[in-house]
Amino acid sequence: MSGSGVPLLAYLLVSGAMFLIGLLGVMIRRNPLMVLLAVELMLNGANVTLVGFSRFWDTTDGQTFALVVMVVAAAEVVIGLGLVVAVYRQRLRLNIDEMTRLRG
Amino acid sequence: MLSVLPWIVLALPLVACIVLMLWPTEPDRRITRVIAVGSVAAAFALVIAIFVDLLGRDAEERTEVTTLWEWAAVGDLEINLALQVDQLSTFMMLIITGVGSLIIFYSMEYMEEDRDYRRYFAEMTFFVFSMLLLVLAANYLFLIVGWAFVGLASYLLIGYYYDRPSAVAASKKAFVVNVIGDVGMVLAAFLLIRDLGTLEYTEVFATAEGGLGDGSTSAEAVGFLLFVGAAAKSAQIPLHTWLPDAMEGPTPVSALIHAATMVTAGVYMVARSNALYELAPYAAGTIAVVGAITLFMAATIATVQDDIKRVLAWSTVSQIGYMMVAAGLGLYGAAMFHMMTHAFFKACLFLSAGIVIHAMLGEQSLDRMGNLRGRLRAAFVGMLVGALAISGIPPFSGFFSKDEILAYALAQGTLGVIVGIVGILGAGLTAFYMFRLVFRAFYGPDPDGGYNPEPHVTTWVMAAPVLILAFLATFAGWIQVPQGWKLVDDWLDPVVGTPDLKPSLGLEAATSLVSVALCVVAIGVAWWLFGHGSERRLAHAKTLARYREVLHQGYYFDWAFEKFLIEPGRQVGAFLRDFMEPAAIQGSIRSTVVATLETARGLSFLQAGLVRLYVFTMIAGLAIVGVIFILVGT
Amino acid sequence: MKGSSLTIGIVATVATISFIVGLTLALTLAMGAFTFEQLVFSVAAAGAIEFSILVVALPGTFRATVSLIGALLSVAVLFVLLTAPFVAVIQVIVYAGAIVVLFLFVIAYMGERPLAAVADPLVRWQPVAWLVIVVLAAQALVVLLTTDLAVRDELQEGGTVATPGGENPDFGGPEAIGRSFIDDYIVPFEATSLVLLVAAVGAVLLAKRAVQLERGR
Amino acid sequence: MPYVTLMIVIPLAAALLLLAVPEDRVDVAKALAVLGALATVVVGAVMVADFDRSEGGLQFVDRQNWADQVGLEWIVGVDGISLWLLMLTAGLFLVAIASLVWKTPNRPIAFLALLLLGEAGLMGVFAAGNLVLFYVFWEAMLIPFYFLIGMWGGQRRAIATTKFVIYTMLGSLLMLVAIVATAFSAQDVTGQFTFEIAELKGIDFGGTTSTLLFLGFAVAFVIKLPLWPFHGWLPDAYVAAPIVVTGLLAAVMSKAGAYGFLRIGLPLFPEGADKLALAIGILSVIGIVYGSLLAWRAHTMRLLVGYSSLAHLGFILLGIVAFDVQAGQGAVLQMVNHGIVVVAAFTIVGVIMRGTGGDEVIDDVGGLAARAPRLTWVFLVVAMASLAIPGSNSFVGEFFILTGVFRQHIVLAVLATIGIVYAAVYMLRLYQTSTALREKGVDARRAELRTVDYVTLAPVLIVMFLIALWPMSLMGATEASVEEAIAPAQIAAERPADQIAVEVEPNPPPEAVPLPGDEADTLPEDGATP
Repeated sequence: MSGSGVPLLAYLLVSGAMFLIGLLGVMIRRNPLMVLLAVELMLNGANVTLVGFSRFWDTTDGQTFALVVMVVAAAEVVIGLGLVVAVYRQRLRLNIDEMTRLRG
Repeated sequence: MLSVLPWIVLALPLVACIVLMLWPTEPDRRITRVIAVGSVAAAFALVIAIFVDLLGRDAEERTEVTTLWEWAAVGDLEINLALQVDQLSTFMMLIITGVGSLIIFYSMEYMEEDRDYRRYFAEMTFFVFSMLLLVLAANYLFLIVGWAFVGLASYLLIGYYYDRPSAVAASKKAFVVNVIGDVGMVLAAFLLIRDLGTLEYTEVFATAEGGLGDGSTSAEAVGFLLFVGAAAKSAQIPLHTWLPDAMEGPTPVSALIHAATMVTAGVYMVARSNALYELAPYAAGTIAVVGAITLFMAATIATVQDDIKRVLAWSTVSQIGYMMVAAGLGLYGAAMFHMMTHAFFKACLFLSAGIVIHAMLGEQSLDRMGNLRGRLRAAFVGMLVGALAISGIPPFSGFFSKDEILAYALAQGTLGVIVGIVGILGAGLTAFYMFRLVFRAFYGPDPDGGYNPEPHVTTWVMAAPVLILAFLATFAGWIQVPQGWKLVDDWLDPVVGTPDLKPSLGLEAATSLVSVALCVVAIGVAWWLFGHGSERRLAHAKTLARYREVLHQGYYFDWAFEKFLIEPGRQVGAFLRDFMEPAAIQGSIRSTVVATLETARGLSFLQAGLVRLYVFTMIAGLAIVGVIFILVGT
Repeated sequence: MKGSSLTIGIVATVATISFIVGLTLALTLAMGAFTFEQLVFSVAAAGAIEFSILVVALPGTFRATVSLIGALLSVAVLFVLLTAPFVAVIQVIVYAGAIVVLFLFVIAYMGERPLAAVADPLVRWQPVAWLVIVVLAAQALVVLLTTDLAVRDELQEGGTVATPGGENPDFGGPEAIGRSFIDDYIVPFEATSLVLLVAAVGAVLLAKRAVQLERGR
Repeated sequence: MPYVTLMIVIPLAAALLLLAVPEDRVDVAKALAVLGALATVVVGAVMVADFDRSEGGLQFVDRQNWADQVGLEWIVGVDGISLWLLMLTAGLFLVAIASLVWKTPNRPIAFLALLLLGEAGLMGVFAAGNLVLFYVFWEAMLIPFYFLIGMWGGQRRAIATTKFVIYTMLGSLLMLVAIVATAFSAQDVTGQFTFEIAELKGIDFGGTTSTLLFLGFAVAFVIKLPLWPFHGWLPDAYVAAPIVVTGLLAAVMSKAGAYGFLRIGLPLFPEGADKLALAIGILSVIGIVYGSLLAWRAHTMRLLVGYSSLAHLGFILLGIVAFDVQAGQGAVLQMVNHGIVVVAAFTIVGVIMRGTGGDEVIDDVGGLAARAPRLTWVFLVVAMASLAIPGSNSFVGEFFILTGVFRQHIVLAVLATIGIVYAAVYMLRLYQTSTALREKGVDARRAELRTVDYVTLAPVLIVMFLIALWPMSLMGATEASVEEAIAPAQIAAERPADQIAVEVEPNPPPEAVPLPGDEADTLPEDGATP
């Protein structure tokens, strides 16, 4: 971190905070859309760690993987939202706790 | 040449059996006959060739072991698929193939009416093969194999009429008793392997004295265990009960297997193992005692039998008792000699009985017979010669062989004297029951109600073997004459040795006189009782009813086995099946399974499909694991 | 509903400002000097955490989504500070652009509708969730604070490792990332393409099925 | 040549290919399945020809990196013991699959695919040279059998599968624990973390650890075998399964348990094996008598054969725990013998059931001899082989087993011979009741052997005769491996030196680098301190 500036620890703390906030959201929110949003937060938290360590070890590997994570996140969102829409059209009631059967 | 011939002798009946069995349909009867009789007769011819070859050699060079391949070698134990030709096995082969070809020849007509012609001959040739394997084997393992195979053949042929419940039961009994015998032999083999590390005859006999020790426990145990096998096969008490039942088979089968050859295998085996029994005096003594008990008890039982074949069966048991007495006392030459003459006269008797049965369409009861001597000439001649021979009336063969046993036995010390006296008494009983049979079947008036239909006379196919055997039963005894020449003993001497104690001329003469006198008296009594119809017989039968019942039940051996061995086993099995298995075994597994399933059911609320609950539990688990790591790590 | 959002907003703003000030001070003290970078970091970090809380705490999906944009942009700033300009750009384009727009589309399609009025079957577990989060946070703190991350910094001060932008001016740039993908991570790269393909096909199928179901009614 | 890998992969690949066959092309599926099974046998035959009979260790070892950071490698190989078990598996599955060509079950493609999967799993068990690999295949082979019983089984199949799977799973979970514990315990001794069986040999774990680890494995093995009194799953599973599957369960799957003892139990944990040998031997003898009695009184043919298996497997295990070369050799031979004989027996039962229309109660059937003479002949041969009449292939195995047991535990050997007598009783009961007397309860003409039955029976009978006539053909290849497998246990049991054929090398070797913990003892003090 070139001597001055911000230590890695600070980034990790931010990352951890985001991850845990997202985790909390996943656990206590009942709207599937909100759950998806919370998952995005968790992924971002993880990305901060990846990029932080990438900087720290002076290699682009972490950044590379952050990109992979983003791609996966995009895919996840597409499918997740697709499911949400499908459920919405069928039941018109959005509550993740209602979605307990694999076959609707 | 001697390395190949025995293999061919062995292979001939086996090939015949395989060909007959694999023949796609029931072959033409002529083909069956040619294959079956031809193979055994050819084997007989080759055995004669072997015999001649051996005669041309010195006595010490008559043993030849040929190995086909190494059958198994495990650790330091090596077992070869090998045959041993020597005087003893050649002697046995001559009887097996000789008598065997006669009886199979006889069967051609006897079985003519039967549906399963091919099966009968296939099983007969299989028997001949097995018996040859038994006597030719060069080690105890293949002895046991042959032993079991003859048991199997015997099982198949006893149960030949598979639609008769009694035949099925009899065959099963014979097989199971034989398996008990096999187990005894196998255990003996284990002992030999443990202490000597080999099963080959030559090595066993050479190392037995050093490896087992003279009179040691091991040697005695080997002797006893081998005798278990011998007793089962040769129908010695208490393993004798299967043999009378074995008469359910066709009569030629009874003649060949349950009279002439297989049942004497026990005698052969004891003679073969003479080197072991020399080390085991108690085991040998036991054989003599068991033989004596058997010969006496079987003779008494034979006196009350009403089935013509069962009389002969019990007489077989009794006669093998004589051989066992001889073998137990170390008189192997005498035992084998008696075995030979017995093979002739007993086969003759059975085949004669077969003619009677065949003529009367399967009737076997003496009550339905009488005054047959004019109607069935050949049978009468055969039966009479056989009866005279078995009773030991000179100059018939049985006289020479039986008296040799008795005279030598009396010269063998206290035990010998006791069993010898029993043997003389038995000889009297033998004459009595045999002539009872002859008189009841061939003399007296026609049976009640007459014959319907009249017994038909058989052709030469059945008569010829009977007459040949009758000839042999008459004259075969002359090859071994007391105080004269002893061809059998001399021939077998290098293998089995000769007894050290020989009876004096006076003892031999006295024994002969006493036993012959006893026999004549017995024949007289039989004539008085049975020679003139049934009144006198039935009157005496009533007064002796209680004793007769004991004898009819065969001294209750069957009853005791059923009551104390088989039934408890059945009960235990049923108990295990109905209680132990469902309650204990199934119960334990059921509780295991139920506990697992219940646990799963209890935890199944976690699988309610609530995604957030999954997240909860997963993250909680993560947290717990994390805490543990931190705590452990610090 | 509106009142609670306003309250949350005011509290959040106050908290953010105090957080920025506190963080900057702390960093200055820790590093022994004040740099502009620290200030930017403080702002971005505060934004990231603040918007994250808003995402989870705001009741309406639309507001939450907008908050997510804030969080994503804050993270993008952090990426820039970490010399990952390319990742930052992608973060803005893909995340803040595409993904969030997708969310907004869905929300617009369905309309802001209140949660179905059913009882929470897991209400008993709520405290557990909080407890778990606290435990995990504690763990993270323990681990981070007991690990000596300064080792690496010292190495750099000793000059043993070239500072980024010195020998490797392209660090974090498109070319470096591209090389990394092509040279070292070709399999993951291809795998992601496959994942995307599957996602695309899956989305189409889901949509088709949903349309069919709707017609069936 | 990677024979062994091929023998695992070919059935697996065939099974996967089968899934691609469309439902209505059953003929293609059958051809594919038979080809797959046949190819496996051919590879096996080439392997047998190429096998070095004097070598005791693993041959044709195929070693591929899997996840070596945690000590996992794909190591498969074959020694004298597994050689014949692999061939047995390949041969019997070929026979079973070939018989299905004529006797098509419902949903044939899935059935065939599952059979091939099961074959691959069993092959893997017999070939695995690594404990984890062994465990993976051990569990994997359970899955296809679970479906085969559960989907194609008869009455009470749900209960049967539940019992079967849960009970065997219980054992294998203990084995999993034992596997991990073994690796860690071994690391304490040698400093190496490995699951490779060859690397774990000769380690002195110490008495208690060795016993516990052995016990962990043994529970899994005896349940799979099964040994009395762990056979609770057997009657249900044997009765509920389709008869082809029952045959394979009895013939091949049970061998996995016995094989485990020879491959893992005895060589790795000799001290534990020695401590528990007598107990296992006694249980085996109880199993022999118990199985025989139950077979005698069993109601149905399948149960009779099943319980007779229990008795025969008792002999095999007895031979293994005797720690004697002859007994061990006999046990290995008997594994093969029992496999082929029991398949033949179940085939015959299946043929009779065809004549009865599914009824298999022993006392209901009779009189096959008159109108089904060929069946009667073959039945006789199989019955004789099953009761181990001297001269049959089973006799060879039992003879050597008992020879060895007799030398070591004379009482057990004598008691075990009771089983021989009872075998005659119960097999004759089955044979005579069904063949003799008047024809009843069965259409003998339908039961008479046909081409399809010869497909199954002919190869099996040929092998039976071959073994009976020339057992050395098999035993010659197993001797060195058996000696190697039992030598550690023999040493632990303090057997006389002339019985032990192979020396066991200590592990770690004495010249190995000392462990970090040992350094203080071995290094001079002045040299160690800076």
